[in-house]
Amino acid sequence: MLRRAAAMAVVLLIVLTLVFFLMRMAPGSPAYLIVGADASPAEIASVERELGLDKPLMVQYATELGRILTGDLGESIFTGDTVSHELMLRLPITLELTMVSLLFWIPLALIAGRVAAARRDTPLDATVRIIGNLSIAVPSFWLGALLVLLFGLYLPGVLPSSGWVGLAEDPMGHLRSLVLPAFVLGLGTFGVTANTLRVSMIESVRTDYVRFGHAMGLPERRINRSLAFRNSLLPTTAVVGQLVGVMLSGSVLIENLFNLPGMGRLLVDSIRRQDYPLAVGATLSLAVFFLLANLIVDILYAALNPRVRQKFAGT
Amino acid sequence: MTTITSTRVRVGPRRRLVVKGRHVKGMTVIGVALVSCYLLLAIFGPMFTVDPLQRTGDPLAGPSAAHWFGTDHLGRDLFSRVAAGARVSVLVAVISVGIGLVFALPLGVCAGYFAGRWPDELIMRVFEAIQTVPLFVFAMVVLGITGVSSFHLGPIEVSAAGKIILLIAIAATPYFARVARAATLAEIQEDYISALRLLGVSRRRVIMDELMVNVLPPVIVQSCLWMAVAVFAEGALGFLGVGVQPPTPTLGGVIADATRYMMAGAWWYCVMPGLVLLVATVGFGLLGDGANDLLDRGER
Amino acid sequence: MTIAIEAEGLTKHFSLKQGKGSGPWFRARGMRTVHAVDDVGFKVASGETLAIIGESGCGKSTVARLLLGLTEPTAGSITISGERRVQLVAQNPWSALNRRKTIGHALNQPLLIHRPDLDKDGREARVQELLDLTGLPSDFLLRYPADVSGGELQRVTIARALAAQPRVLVLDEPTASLDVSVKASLVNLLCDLRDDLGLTYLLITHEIDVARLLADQVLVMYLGHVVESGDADQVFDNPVHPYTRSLLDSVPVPDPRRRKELLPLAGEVPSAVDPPSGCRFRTRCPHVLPKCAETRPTARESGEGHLTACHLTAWSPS
Amino acid sequence: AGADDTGGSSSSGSSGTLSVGLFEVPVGFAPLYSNSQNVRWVTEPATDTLLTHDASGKLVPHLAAALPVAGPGGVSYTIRLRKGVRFHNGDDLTAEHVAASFNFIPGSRGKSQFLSLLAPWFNKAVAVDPLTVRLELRMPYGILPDQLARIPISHKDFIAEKAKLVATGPFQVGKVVTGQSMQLTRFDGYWGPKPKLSSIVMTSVPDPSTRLVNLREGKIHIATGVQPVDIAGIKRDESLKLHEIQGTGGIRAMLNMTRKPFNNPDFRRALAFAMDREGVREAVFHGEAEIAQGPLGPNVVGYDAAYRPYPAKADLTRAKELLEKSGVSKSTTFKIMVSTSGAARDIAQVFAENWGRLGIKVTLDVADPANWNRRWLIRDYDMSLTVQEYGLVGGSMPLSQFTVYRASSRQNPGYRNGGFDRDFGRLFATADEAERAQLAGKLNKILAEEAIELPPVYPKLLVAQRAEVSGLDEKALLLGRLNLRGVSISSR
Amino acid sequence: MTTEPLLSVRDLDVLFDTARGRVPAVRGVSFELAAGEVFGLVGESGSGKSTVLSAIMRLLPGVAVANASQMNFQGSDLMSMSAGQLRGIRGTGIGLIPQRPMTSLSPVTPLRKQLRWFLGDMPQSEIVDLLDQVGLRAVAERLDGYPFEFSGGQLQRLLIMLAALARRPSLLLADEPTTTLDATVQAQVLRLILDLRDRLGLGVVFVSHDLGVIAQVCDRVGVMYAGRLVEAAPIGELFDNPRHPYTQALLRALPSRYKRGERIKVIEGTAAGANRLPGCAFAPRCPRAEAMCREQEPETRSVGGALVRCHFPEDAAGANKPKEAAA
Ligand SMILES: Nc1ncnc2c1ncn2[C@@H]1O[C@H](COP(=O)(O)OP(=O)(O)OP(=O)(O)O)[C@@H](O)[C@H]1O
Ligand SMILES: Nc1ncnc2c1ncn2[C@@H]1O[C@H](COP(=O)(O)OP(=O)(O)OP(=O)(O)O)[C@@H](O)[C@H]1O
Ligand SMILES: [Mg+2]
Ligand SMILES: [Mg+2]
Repeated sequence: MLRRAAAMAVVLLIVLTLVFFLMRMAPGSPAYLIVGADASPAEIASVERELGLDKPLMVQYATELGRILTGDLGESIFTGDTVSHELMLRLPITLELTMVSLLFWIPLALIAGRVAAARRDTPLDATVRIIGNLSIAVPSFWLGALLVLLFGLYLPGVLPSSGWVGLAEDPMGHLRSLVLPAFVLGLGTFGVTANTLRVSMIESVRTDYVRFGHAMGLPERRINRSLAFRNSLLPTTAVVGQLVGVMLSGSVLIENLFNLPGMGRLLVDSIRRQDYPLAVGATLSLAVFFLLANLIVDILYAALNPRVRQKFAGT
Repeated sequence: MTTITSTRVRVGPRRRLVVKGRHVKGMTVIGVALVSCYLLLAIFGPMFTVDPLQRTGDPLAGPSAAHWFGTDHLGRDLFSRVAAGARVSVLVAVISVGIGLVFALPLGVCAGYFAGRWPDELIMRVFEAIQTVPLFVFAMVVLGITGVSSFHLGPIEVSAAGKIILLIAIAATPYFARVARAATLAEIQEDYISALRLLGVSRRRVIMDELMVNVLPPVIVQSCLWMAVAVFAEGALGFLGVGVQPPTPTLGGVIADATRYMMAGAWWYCVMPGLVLLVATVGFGLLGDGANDLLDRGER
Repeated sequence: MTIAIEAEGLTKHFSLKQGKGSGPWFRARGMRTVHAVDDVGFKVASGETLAIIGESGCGKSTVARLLLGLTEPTAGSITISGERRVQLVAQNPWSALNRRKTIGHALNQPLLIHRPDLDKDGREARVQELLDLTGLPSDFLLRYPADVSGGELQRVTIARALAAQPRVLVLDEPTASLDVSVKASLVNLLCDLRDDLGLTYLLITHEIDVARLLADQVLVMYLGHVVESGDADQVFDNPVHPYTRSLLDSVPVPDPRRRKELLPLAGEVPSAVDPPSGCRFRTRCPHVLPKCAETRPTARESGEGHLTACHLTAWSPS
Repeated sequence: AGADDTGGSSSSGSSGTLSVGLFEVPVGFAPLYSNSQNVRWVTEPATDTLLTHDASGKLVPHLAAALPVAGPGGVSYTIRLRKGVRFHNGDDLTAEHVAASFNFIPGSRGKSQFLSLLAPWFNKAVAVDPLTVRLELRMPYGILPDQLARIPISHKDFIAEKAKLVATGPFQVGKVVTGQSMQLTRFDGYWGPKPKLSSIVMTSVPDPSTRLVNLREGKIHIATGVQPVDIAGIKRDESLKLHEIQGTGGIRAMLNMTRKPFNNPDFRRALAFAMDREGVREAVFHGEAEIAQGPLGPNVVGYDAAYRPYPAKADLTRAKELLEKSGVSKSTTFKIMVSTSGAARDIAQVFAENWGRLGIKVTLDVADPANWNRRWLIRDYDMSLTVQEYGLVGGSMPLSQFTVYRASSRQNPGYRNGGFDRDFGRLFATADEAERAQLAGKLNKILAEEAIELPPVYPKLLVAQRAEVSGLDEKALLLGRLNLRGVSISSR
Repeated sequence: MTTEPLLSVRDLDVLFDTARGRVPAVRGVSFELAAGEVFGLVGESGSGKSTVLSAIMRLLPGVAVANASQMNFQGSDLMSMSAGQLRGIRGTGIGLIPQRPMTSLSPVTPLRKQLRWFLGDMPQSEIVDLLDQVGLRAVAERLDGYPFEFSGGQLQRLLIMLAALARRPSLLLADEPTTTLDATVQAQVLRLILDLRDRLGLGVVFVSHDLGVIAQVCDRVGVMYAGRLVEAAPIGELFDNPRHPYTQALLRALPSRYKRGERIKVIEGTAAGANRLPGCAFAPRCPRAEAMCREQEPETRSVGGALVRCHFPEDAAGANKPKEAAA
């Protein structure tokens, strides 16, 4: 566990370093945006001094590192609010979106994959595979745009085609506003998960334990559920773990497309404004989010896989 | 569209890839057909169509004999724009996957060869960091910061398209390297490696002549699948407005423009380029699956 | 009589990183040591065959790898007389050949290194010679390992090993994966090669029958220790160590009239990570004494050149 | 506007929440920091100005008790304040607050474009007594009363706070979700007529199509930044209403005259003749714009519809002659620096297409906002092109159109003309309307004829609303303002 | 026939539909098995031994086509059984000991739970008792563990307990149950199987390619070559007096019959592709094959106590006694 935490810290450090130096490579500085269009060089310099942008790069890096290590992500250049506060406003939205999307698609994928494997080579199986393949391949931003069109222009009022409704304001509206983005965000997850499960369940037919189960006259249901499905969950879980990163990536697209005020939007906005502290904070927290999600999936994986569980407990 | 493309699951003591059902061949053929269509469009489309930068019709005219895909909001022929965009996509995808391979192969093989020791740790940790920042986050950070126009990296000027290519290549590298590493790791357990070393074959030669032929196939499969991801990523970046910049038409850029005109009922504007993009992603995906089945031969 | 191989006090411990299974995350801190080979010594005279027998995991292959220089010993020394020409024939021929390269490529590879004097034609002739020597048809050269049966492939790995003109061949379970008839022809081949080329073999096997046919000397290992060694005839016909006896007894004889009363050893082979103290066989030994747990028995002569490591050596069971 | 409005009772005013969809809800919304129209729009309901325009467009006192009184030489103005006005935090409005708001103007940073336009004339503000403020100017500024109708008065303690707003308007800032939405709730302590709405929500909906969808869905009541292409659809829709306002924005197309060949007037004019203005109007604005001939657009003093130095369609023969005459190589290439806005990129592409016919290869150079500003300031561009909404500087006075061409402007693209500067000074000093019109027309002609600034068309401000919303003030829109004070929503 | 055999298989054919066409894996195999009898099946890799067992269990993969004129288990026809009936027979009527004990139980479920699947609601004490009977008393406390925590020998005994002991099947199919085990552990397992046979009167089909194992445990042996059962005989007779040239060659090639330094007499050629040949499958490698052998399939004939599929069983008999070879 300790080792893992250390590894995570190293990864985050690399990410931070990367992002920091990339940011500073950018031409110009946020000062130009702050001072407005009619500023004198002296004014710009004074703003830069105020932001600490005039110091040598390494000094800036060290200060920033020191600050972040103490848990202080700084303040947004534009709102003056603390970055952590800004993040706390946005993080739950992305989190919820991702969760809802996963909770919607993963069970569906598990069912589809299982049914397809059970009805192998039937039209049903073919349908699942075609839908699965399409769902992986279809460009999410395009599909999202078409859905906005569909629900905005042709089916107005059926589902909100964009925007965010707070849970407190209108719980039903809140759920409704999540439907389309969650649908698009997790679509690929469906295909990948269903495919993985299907393939691995079909493969499990040839395993010794399924054969032995048959030879012992176990009921079909038991074999499918306790042997084939249970064991196929392992590779499936591993794949889902990787998908979390994909979904985070997708949230940048989806949140902008559906106009959701989550981390993806924050990131795009803060970068557009060259709001360094906010952008660094957003990137870091997405990275942390990603690592945590992977940790959870790994724990889940360990829970499913006794071999790993033993080692996990041993650490 | 996702960046996780490999749904292959390795099961069992012998490393054997999952044998898919009998439909595999048909699917692969479809994949080849789709990719061929796409490549034909990308290579020859721009030669036989009107200039995608010239306004040759009314703005937002629907598909017709003169404009197969209709026109865009400025009255330019959508088909020629889509064809030109497809060309950009393919170029970006091919070059970025190529660059990714060039970086990933030696690193992945090196990591696999020194598995568990510091070169492996170092390489994998850096790749992990890259993978920790999702592609679009990474792209937004880089493109948002260095701007969407060309910039100077020391004495070298990196064009806007070059930047996107590099980005996709960097994002792909960890995936390729992981596959290469895993394949290397599996391969060096095989007896033939130690047998060859015993025979006095130099390490370099063992790696280049013997190991590589076995590491390449899974990496090629992965790169086929990444072609789909790269085409998608190029489109998505264009869609976010940080892709290859106008006037060069790109699929994502066209779709992004199209979203502004959807409420005017110009469905074709959004649908057509998206379908072409879909053809590419489905095609490359199926092709990757097919390559997987094909290149797996030779294993016992 | 020249000594071809001499090993003294060979020891190999692996430090075990646990749970290398799933990604870099699950790597435990606890390092554990596998006592794969402990204080193993032997001599093999030139032209002779030493068989190392013992059950799986007792460290046979590790001895082979140490001998070949594929792993560094934790302690001990290996002397191989003259030029260091040792080659390996391993158990799994599919793994021993690159599955994406032709057999011709496999045979040419060592020639390029060991026979730089040969031109292309010379190499071709030499490859043909090797094929003839191992009884393979020449149309094999263009085939891939997957298209060839296991027995034939094993011949290919032998031919490849011979291309380097070794003095010593380490045979790590060369016949384990083969059918009866194929196994027989391979044993013949090994006999012929030894006679024709004067090779020294280090044969590692758990097949007592094969060891009986090929070995001059035998070394019996149990859990990293040598429990008994000596002339093949002596060890096979007159085993002393309780483990050797059980092992030889457990081997089923293909003769229905010589059905043995199967009196197997109790229990399982203990783990090499945490081997029993003293005599490692004591947990399964039918004659265990209190002292077995305390001290490791030293090898004592129980006949000419016949060494046994057992506290009970003097005691001779009926 | 009198305080004794008929529907003044709060019971009739509690008719719900109005939702406005904007391109973005700015993260910092102190009105005096405003660089964008959006800031002004989201803060408008919460702020008051000293003067305001009445229904006929005439200036009337608002926070001021009476119209300002000019001092000798027109370099100072004295303003009496209305009594009994309260800030949202309960403090009384005093001259100190007003002075503080004005004294913010010459501050070194965070100035809006609007304030920077005022700064050269403005010296300082003094609180003479609790209800009297004196504004001191550096030189005569005839349009000051006009400007007093634009400058929002904030609480002195909160002027420098970017994300806080304490003013005296009929609404006060409620819940703010950074970058996403901003709620304005009715301020019960408001001194003037009570608004009919109980609250207003400003929501950021960056995508114009989405904005329109939201409007159709009823999720928002007012959508700003409507695209020309959607006009026809909105007009067909019974439940929607469209406001088309001329002269509240412009296309800023500047050539960097410190670089070759843009310092060559014939070359510039060749470009002007080869410009397909009609193409831009049809393709980019779907016919919903006027052909432009200079920076001065309709609805601005001095605009002359009959003034047409350049053809609507590209005149390539004339352009080629001029290009020949200029001696500039035909194989010139240059880049048009555009912001990420869709319209600017579209216009640039139409330009490129036509100039390409002259043999000049033009490519786009897209810069994100931060970069754009920087490059503009250091003149790192060949040609820059933006589509601007004037916002607070909109209205009938050409406040921003000519400013950059003064020799002293830091944004000047390399234009030096003493005569121009002199006329510019007089334009703003005079209080005489007719003289202003004459001077503005003259300046416009100079810029047009020398092809200093080449806007292809004058775009319109397009705001759509749902039919159930009534009382949206079109006159205010003309000034780039979104006056929601009289707005109500009828329940259907 | 006075008593009905426990299992009788007649003319069993199994074809595999593969990408390279139809592969006949088992051709015309017939044999019978009485209760309490151990019938060994030997033959080289790929000769179809496992396929025969799978066919009896009706567990062939989907690509297989199986045909038999008769396949009776305790008088009922296995070929015509429905899936439900088969499930009733599997485990309770016919038990199967798998070849690879390490992978034959689900790796992700504790043993206790898996035992429950197989044993239903058998009381704990009975389970402990069963474990005791296969020498796994010590394991009873560790049942919450997972399969990978146990050794191969332990698991194999556990599987034997499940397949042969717990539900008292009358027929046991064992597919190379000891090949993955060490010699000393193999002895343990073999002994267990024989014990059970003695105690429960099981009929056992024992597949192995190790003639040593076969010799130690079987009553009767069938020798398979290229999908054919070429010879079936009581164990003593087979070893003393093999009649089919393949059997003879196989026995001759046993290393244990030779002394150090002797050359083993081997069978030339390979079995590859033999299952597609028109005549006798062994003809290409047979020292005394005649034209007829290459064209015409030999019928199974009864010679002495043996059933032989050879045109010249008498000729071959005695001509090559292994002892002479060894002499
Ligand atoms: N690289 C390694 N790392 C850790 N442990 C090892 C390694 N190689 C071998 N071992 C352990 O050392 C012991 C001896 O292994 P070795 O392969 O020499 O046995 P063996 O007698 O050849 O067995 P087999 O008959 O199964 O081939 C085993 O317990 C094995 O698990
Ligand atoms: N699923 C399958 N698809 C195609 N061919 C198969 C399949 N299973 C077995 N075969 C073929 O059937 C033949 C008999 O195989 P089988 O496994 O029964 O042999 P075996 O005697 O058990 O061999 P081994 O000793 O290697 O276990 C072989 O030629 C094999 O290639
Ligand atoms: Mg070994
Ligand atoms: Mg088998």
